[in-house]
Amino acid sequence: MDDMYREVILDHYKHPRNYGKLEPADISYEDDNPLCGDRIRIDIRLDENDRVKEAAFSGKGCAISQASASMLTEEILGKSLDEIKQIGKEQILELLGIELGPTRLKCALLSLKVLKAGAYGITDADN
Amino acid sequence: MDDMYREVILDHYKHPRNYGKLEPADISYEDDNPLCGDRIRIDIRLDENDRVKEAAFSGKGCAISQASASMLTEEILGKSLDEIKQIGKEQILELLGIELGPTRLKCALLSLKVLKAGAYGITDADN
Amino acid sequence: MTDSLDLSNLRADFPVLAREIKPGVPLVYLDSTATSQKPAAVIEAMNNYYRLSNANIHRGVHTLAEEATALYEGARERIAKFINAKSAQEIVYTRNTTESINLVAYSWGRANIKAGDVIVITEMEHHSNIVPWQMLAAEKNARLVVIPVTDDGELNLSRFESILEMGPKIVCLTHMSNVLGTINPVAQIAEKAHAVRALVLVDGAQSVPHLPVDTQSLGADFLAFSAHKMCGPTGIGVLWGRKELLEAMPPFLGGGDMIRRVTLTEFRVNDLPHKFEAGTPAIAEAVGFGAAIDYLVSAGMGAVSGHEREIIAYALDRLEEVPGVKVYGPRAERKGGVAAFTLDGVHPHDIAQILDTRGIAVRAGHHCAMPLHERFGLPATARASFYLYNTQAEVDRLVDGLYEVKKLFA
Amino acid sequence: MTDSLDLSNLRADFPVLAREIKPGVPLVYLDSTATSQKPAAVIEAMNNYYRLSNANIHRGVHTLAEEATALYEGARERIAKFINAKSAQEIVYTRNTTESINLVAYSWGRANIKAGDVIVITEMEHHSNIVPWQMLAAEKNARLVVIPVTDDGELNLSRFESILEMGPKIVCLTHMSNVLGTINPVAQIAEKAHAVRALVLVDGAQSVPHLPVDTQSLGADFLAFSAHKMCGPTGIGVLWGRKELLEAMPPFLGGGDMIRRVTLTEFRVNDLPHKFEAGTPAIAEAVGFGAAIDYLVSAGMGAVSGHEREIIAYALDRLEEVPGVKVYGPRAERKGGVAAFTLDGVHPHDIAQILDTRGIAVRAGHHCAMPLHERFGLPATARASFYLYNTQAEVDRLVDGLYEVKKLFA
Ligand SMILES: Cc1ncc(COP(=O)(O)O)c(C=O)c1O
Ligand SMILES: Cc1ncc(COP(=O)(O)O)c(C=O)c1O
Repeated sequence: MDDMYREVILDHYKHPRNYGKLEPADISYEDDNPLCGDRIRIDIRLDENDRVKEAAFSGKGCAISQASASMLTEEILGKSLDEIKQIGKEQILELLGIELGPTRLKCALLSLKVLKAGAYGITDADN
Repeated sequence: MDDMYREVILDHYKHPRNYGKLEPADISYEDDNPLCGDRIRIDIRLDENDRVKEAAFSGKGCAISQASASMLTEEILGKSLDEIKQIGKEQILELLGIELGPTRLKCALLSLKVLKAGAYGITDADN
Repeated sequence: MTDSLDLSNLRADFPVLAREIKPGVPLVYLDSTATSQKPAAVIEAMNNYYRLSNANIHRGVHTLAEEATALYEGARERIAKFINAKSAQEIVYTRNTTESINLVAYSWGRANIKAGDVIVITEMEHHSNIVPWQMLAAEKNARLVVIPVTDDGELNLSRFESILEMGPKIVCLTHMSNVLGTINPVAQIAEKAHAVRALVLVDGAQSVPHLPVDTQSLGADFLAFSAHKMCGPTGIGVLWGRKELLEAMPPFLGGGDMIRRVTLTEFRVNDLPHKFEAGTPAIAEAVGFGAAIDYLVSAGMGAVSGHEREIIAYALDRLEEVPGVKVYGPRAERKGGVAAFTLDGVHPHDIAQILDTRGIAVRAGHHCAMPLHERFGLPATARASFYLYNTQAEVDRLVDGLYEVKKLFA
Repeated sequence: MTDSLDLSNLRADFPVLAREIKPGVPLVYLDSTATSQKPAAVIEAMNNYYRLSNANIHRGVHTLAEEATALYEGARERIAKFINAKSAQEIVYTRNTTESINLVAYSWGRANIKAGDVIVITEMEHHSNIVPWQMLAAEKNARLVVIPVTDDGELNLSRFESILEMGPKIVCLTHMSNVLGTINPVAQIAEKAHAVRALVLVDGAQSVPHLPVDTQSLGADFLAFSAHKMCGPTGIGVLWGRKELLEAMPPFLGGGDMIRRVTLTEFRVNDLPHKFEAGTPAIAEAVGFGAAIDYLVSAGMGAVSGHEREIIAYALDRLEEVPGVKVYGPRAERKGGVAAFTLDGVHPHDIAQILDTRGIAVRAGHHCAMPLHERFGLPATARASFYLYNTQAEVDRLVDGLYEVKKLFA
């Protein structure tokens, strides 16, 4: 009903894809948005060509951050790390299909931030 | 011509009464208005009844501060120290015969401030 | 509705309340704890200042400078009267509550706090009344001790009693919590603090706008508040302090107007309150603040707080009827017009966002009170807050909106 | 008049210029160095903000909060562009130039200045660029060394060379003197300072409003300026600093918005520029500042400074024709639109007061530059200062007024 919460977002929020943890994983990263307390962890397993074979997310937060994480774990299947590094803000917004103000943008982009930190091999969650 | 500089003020400024120093004096006090650099000293000699026998002022500054000092040295002749302590802001403004904004008020009242500090026997010029 | 507040007329005083968020969707502004809306009289006062009298103050001899000075200092007099200060010299203009508290932490704090000294804050403080004391404590190796909050959202006063035995130097507490709405018993706390010779700094950011506050009976030594939360403009706040204390404190910021005399080797400070007002101050904002004070005085602070008591009572009743809603803090009788709440299964950000599409402005997050949220195990809450211009009909729209949120997330 | 400034239209942009001081006596505002007048566009921008979008910024999810945040941050972007900053993160909002300088003295200064270190200022500084360094030097037992001013009102650069041999940590100087109008060779001084690894803080209170200033060629490490002197509102100023420096500096004021996270035992600072913006900032004022920047950009800073060069040249010619008038500072080619002067036998306060009765607003006093006045053996000067809206006809009225003053005091 509200543009802001298109069916697809609520669907991903209520029925998150790839929710859970992969242990062991090739790449794991976790971070939060201190403004709202949202916290997201993403785990990735790579195939022999270093492409994403499996991806999972866990954590909790608002519909926007959870839905974007859920969509992202679907989106990156089969992608190489280099391809992941190319993913931009616009793609996430396209996936969500909505416009967001600066505050909610941070929610929407949290999972991308976590994913990229993982892809770049950053290990300290605090920066 | 300008209300602000009634004849009488300009007259006192151009022809100050009791200008100079009394040495020795029974009471001497000096202070300044740091905002404009005006500086005034007042010297007083008392008679056997502790009334003002002679008064003089020195220093330099704007027409308002000089004229009010000049008028004040005339005004206090024959007055006791207690009577001097009673002199208020209104009396000075009456002598000057003009209205003044807050900044110029400080110029007008500098001589009164100096006179009273002297009458109260304050000796530190700094406060 | 109280008799003394004529709401329909009063709402017309606030231009923004006529705003529609989308065509046909009028604004329901329930975020006054973050910042209040401004009556036209306040906006116009600043307008007129800029259009007629704008000049730099003090030392100016020309007409505009004298007018600006009179307006700036006249506002100070009215603020002093509003909180029943003994003298306008006790009113120091700052940018906001935050700067007021920092001023004390820097000036009084750096001069008086030594290694091992105890500084007391509470668990319900806004970050602005936490971080300055953390910085001071870290610098001086002092101890920061915290009065905890009970499950009901009140200060744990028996713990306070034992903290007093540590001989604290200063007790810093909020008069009214910006999350729980709790109104703290400042006079009682101050009496005990003074008995062990501790000073008391009161964060009045939420109390001065909403309750009658009288500095001569409050018991505080310092009181900090912001114009923007009380119908006034952004960019200006006040530190009130007892004159003897302010006089004994070293200056904070150095520069124009805070000095009497400067040579290349030294300076001598100016009289209060100018000693603490370095540089060109927020002149237009002081003018606007003065107009805000006039506005609140004519509404009557008793009427304002009475109105808020009624509306929060109504709001708590209605909110608690929504299944899954939980409101934090004390019961209506013991708090101001703030309702921070959660709704099961829906993140506060989502609540706020969906309410916004219906024109309803509430805040979501930690409201700059992270330790308090941690105390209640919450990452965030949604918060509806009320002021003199809010109505029960607006509470109804909020509750309707929450039912819609539930439906969407069902 | 320069081609690019259409003065008759431009004057109409400033409502206060239509003011009459007494019936039939129009205002001649010659005090822009103290504070400038504001165009209607600036006043209206703040008006609209309060009437339509007023809300607290950051973290707000509702429409008003998002609008307010966009307006607040949008202004920062335009300010960054105006001084050609590398990034808007280098723009820290403060109250005014004075607070900007104090921020550096407190944050950078307390972290970097040790006993015996040398801090350099100049003899022509405003108190705001003297007192913060005196306070820092006193606290840290550092040495404050002063670049003297020549009889022509310029910095004594050979003395500066020998001061450099003392290995100073920071050189703090004004870009343009608010009394003499002297425009200092900042790039040249900065190059020499940087060669001995000293930082350079530039007081841009008078330059940013009047000259094109490009932080990428200026040579400064910090630049401080105030909105109210450049067509903007009171209550807001800027500290620009090189990002690496700002990033390395500890926070200044503690509170809301300057943190990322707070627990009862510690806090973590937020990213630039928020790290230095504690508490609810001057939001409406940022909006007004943005509008002022737009106004100056559309007038063109080249045109503004060209206009002022012409008017000061004309003013100096006309003033010097009045017997007994002495103007201080360099010749017109080497200075901005400021003429501080004395008139034999008449105190500057009397000059200003009599001019005021003719509608002419000039300032009298030490203009917060006591050491400079002492240098020239003057307790005070009268000062006429010009901005984009002033005309040669106004200079003529000033000169006529001075002849009247002379007649009165003859
Ligand atoms: C050169 C200079 N520096 C600093 C200041 C102080 O500016 P503000 O009062 O806006 O802090 C001024 C203005 O008076 C000035 O002219
Ligand atoms: C209780 C309390 N203290 C302090 C503040 C900080 O006020 P400001 O942001 O105006 O400095 C606020 C406002 O958010 C508050 O609610």
